[in-house]
Amino acid sequence: MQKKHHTAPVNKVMSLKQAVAQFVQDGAYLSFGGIGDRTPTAAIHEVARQGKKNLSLVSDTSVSFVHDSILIGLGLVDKFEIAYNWGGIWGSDAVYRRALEQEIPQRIEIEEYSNLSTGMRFLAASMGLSFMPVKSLLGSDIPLHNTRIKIIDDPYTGEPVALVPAAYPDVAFIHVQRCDPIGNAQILGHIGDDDSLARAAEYVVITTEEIVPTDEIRRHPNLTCIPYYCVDAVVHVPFGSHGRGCSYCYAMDVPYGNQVNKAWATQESFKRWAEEWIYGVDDWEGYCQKIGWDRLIRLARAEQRYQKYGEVR
Amino acid sequence: MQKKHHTAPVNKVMSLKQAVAQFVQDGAYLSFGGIGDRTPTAAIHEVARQGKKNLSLVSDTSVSFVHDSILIGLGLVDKFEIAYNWGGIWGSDAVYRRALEQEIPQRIEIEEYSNLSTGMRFLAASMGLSFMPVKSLLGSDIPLHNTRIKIIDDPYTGEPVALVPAAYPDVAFIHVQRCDPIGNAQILGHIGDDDSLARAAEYVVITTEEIVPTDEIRRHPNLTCIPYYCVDAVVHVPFGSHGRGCSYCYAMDVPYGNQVNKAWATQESFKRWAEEWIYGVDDWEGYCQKIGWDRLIRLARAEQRYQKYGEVR
Amino acid sequence: MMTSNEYVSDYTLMELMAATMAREFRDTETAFVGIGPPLIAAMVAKFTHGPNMTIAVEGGAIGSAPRRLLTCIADSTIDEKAYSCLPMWRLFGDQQRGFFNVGLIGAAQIDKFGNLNTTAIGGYPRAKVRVAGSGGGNDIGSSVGRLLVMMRQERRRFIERVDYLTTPGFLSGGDSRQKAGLLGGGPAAVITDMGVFRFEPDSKEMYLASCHPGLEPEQVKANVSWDLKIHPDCTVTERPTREQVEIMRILDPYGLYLGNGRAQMADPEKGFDFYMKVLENSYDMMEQLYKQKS
Amino acid sequence: MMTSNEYVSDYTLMELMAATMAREFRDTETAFVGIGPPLIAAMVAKFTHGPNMTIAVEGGAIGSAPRRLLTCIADSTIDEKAYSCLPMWRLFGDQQRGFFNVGLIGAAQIDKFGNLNTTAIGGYPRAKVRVAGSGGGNDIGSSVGRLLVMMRQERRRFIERVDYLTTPGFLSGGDSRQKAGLLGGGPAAVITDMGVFRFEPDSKEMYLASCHPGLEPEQVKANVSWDLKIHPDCTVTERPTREQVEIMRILDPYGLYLGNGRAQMADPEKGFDFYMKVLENSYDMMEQLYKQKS
Repeated sequence: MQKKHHTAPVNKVMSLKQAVAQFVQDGAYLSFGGIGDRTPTAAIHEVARQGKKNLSLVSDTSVSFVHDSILIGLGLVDKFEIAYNWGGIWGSDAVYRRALEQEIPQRIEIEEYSNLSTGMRFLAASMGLSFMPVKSLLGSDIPLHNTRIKIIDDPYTGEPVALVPAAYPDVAFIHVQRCDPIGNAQILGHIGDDDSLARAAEYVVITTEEIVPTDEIRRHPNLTCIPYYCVDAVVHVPFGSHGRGCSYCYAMDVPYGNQVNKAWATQESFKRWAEEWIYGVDDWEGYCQKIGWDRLIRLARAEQRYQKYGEVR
Repeated sequence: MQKKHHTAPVNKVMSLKQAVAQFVQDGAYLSFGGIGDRTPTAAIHEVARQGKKNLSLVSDTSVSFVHDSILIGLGLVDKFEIAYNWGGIWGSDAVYRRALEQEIPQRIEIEEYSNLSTGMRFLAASMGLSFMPVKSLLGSDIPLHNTRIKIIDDPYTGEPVALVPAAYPDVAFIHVQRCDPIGNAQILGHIGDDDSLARAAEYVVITTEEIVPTDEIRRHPNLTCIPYYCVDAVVHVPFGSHGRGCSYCYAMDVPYGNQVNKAWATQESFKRWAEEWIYGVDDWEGYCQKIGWDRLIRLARAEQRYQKYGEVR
Repeated sequence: MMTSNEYVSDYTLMELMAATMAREFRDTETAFVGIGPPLIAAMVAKFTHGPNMTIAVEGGAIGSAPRRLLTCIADSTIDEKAYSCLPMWRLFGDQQRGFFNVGLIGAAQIDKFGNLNTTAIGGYPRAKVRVAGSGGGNDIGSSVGRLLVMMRQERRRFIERVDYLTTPGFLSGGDSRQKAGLLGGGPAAVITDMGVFRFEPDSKEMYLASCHPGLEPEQVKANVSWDLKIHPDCTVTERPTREQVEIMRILDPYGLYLGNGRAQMADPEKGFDFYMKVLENSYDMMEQLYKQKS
Repeated sequence: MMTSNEYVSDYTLMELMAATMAREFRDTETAFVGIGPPLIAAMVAKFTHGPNMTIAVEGGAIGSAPRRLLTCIADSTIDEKAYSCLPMWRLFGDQQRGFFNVGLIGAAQIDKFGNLNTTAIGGYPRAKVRVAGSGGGNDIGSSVGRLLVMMRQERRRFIERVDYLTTPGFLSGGDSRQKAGLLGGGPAAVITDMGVFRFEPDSKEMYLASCHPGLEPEQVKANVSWDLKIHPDCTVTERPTREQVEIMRILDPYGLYLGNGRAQMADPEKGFDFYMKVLENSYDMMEQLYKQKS
């Protein structure tokens, strides 16, 4: 499947509010990138703040407290395609459990894959294909409950092989360390599946720690895993992954996650948490203010003491 | 298909003579990486020098005068799987034409693909798969003459899609700008399909402009597109792509290619050329001596005046 | 002090599990491990008998040398001094190709052929208890050379057939795994807080290979819900060495993984300061560890 | 001097071809081009009406700003100041996904539905004349938005049906291309040393759209071996502007692509010095061009 619209090398800088308003429709099929690291939390909060609903989500590894579960708990999600959704070190995700065990706040349809097969779904779409073969999933219960996975006899070897369908999100949000105004985005450290996701989605919103001049991008062309032609919006969002870390920029805020985990224990306290942290602020700047800039700077120092890109410290 | 042998993070530095002797058998299925840039010419000369025969070759884009045609003209090749083999700016490749038009010095079996479908063959093998789908080749004569390409109805869309078989070379030779002693290889600029090829081959020989300490590799982990576990031998071969360029290291030697082109006009003069330039020297150092170090240094200066990695000049 | 191979007796059960697991890794191997106790086990192996072992982590980093405590598979510090950071699909593709000798994961349930459940307990899709889903588990179980499993021993977790087969072990035993088209070698060992389990070469059924010190095979068997086979040579699990325990305490001085350190971090008042202290202190301690061990 | 849009008459045929081709590119487009005259044409477009056009080259570089003469699709200088350097499979995958609006290639033969042969003339696999093979041609023809073709006009090259169909044009015309499952838009224009050809919207048959200055349609038709249709509004090809020609002469001052400069380089005695001079001089000239045009 080919792209329906064409992205030119022009200035794409806008606010997150504008990007979400412009690209996300009710009923959209969304994906939020990152792999723990570089979670586009600011974007997720803004989608929630604008009350976009009846969403379908597709993710590879979603670390709940800063990711897809926020939208699930708010009742904005109808369908969820996923390999892994959990709290990581923060433990059990009560919002997710309520949704799947008790259909609170509503029933969501779930379609499960593994990490590699999800990666293959984005890789297939990144190249305009409709499927990709994979040697995972075989013999497991995953394809029994997900009829979009097809187990076939490999036409070359005769052995069983699984096929997974391409995932073409309507909009992808990807948080990166640096991007120029036309959308050439560079990721340092963990890439996740974002190289493929940026190509798979019809519209791509990059949130970035730093907007750099194009000449800075040109110094390291091999780092630009997302060229401008994939990108529709460039949004400057420092600390846009707060809670999670952003390699070479700031460390995870583990105690924050612990607080959130606690707040999510019941649907009522989850809602209060959302009222306070999402709806109670105007935008991500308001959120940062509320978290405290001093705290954010300490997280940045903790990261940069160990890691500086291009240096061995 | 999984790897049959295991590659550990141990010192793999050896001579090119030793690497070819150890890994290349008569009848082997070989691939030489690069994409014009970073052609592993030194390795090709050494394979010729050791008279390895009945070879099968698989390449994506082979720029003849420094690449596969050398082995074809010497009668060492039985089968050739290829997307493009020609002289580029240097023009018509008389050796290749004689082989295919007149079976001189011998008949070679040819199996043709396009660039993308060859890339998909290596990508499939890099992940242990046996095939990959592609939306090229359809409607063309390529699959009519290559029965390993299968055109099927896409199981997801019902539309026609081509499948191409994975390519698992016995040995791949890849020339890079820098590599550490255990085989972590970094490519600057053009990558070609070498990220996939290094994973697809059973044995991988890296020839490198520079052997750097592992700490230097660790400064830029995102540049290491070939991790040590792909690699069996690390060979220090400065100017190992001479004739072609090596990004950020030295420019192409266009006049050299013109001379070679002229020398290849007849099978007799081709043989004389090989006697002089391949068999007439002991190794690549001997070849460089013969080309002239001053000439090589001028090519390095011409490149580095324009391009220095990490700088915009 | 750090070179002592003598056995100790002042270890916690988690430390025993991690030390036992560490022994499953071999030098020069490439290991694919999850975070938490599995990573601690792999790092203990690297700092003792496996100096040439390489650790790869699902987030995409290979051969890193982090000097700060890792809090998840994609904690930024796992990039630190990495040989390579690959896209995740590429790393998992490398595993499918067979570059990774050994992989280590956990599970909520296991059955007698080593199949794992990390998805749902009691029904699907509407589960009685929902857990995280496959993540990389299914991929690792499908393709890695040897699969290692680390989990808690409870009768309701060790069951005849998992409620949901997330990650293939030996499926229904015998050659069923191979017939399904799976490439990897399947489970090699399961380590719990009670013992070590392995698999019969032909039937592929799990058996008890050793009991942890102080336990009898029958006690372990009581915590397994099928008729567990006990190997005739079932031994007592080797205790941790002083060196192993010391390394673990440097890697996890606040018991975040192997103890109760996470509770301190959750304190709304002092949690953040405590966390900053943990991060900052780990630098010097781990730097020292690298120096001693290289 | 560089801003003049007036037409000139002191141009070579190659310059006319390149200038005509330049007009096929549109501003803000992403173009996938081969080296030599195609690249010159694309760069002329970029320096005139297409400042926001991006050039991607098969070797993997996107949006580079080379200040040294390019000698092939993977000449190292095409990395220079690139936005991105991608693996080749990724770049071609991007094309299959539809990121590239327009692609420009050459061919040894073309037929009346715009199918191209770059593989073999007179038999296969044992050909009378063997050429390079598909390279990226088949991929670009299969998936790019609009395919542009630049080639020499000869009766034996413009034939009813190509000897070997390397790159799909409109196959057998009508909707046959779409039925074959191909994603791209197919050929949009063919530019030769005699004229410009386009394709009928329904039948997809090639027709003559314009003749180069000084030629009559019948003269062009005599160099085509099928019964070529001539558009009722067939015009005279626009001549190059002064600006276009001046840019071309800066890009290729020694006529390496558009003239006979390659012969000088082949001189065994003086060729290398000449080549070094070409490389070194191009720096300043092209730097000037970028400055004037940005």
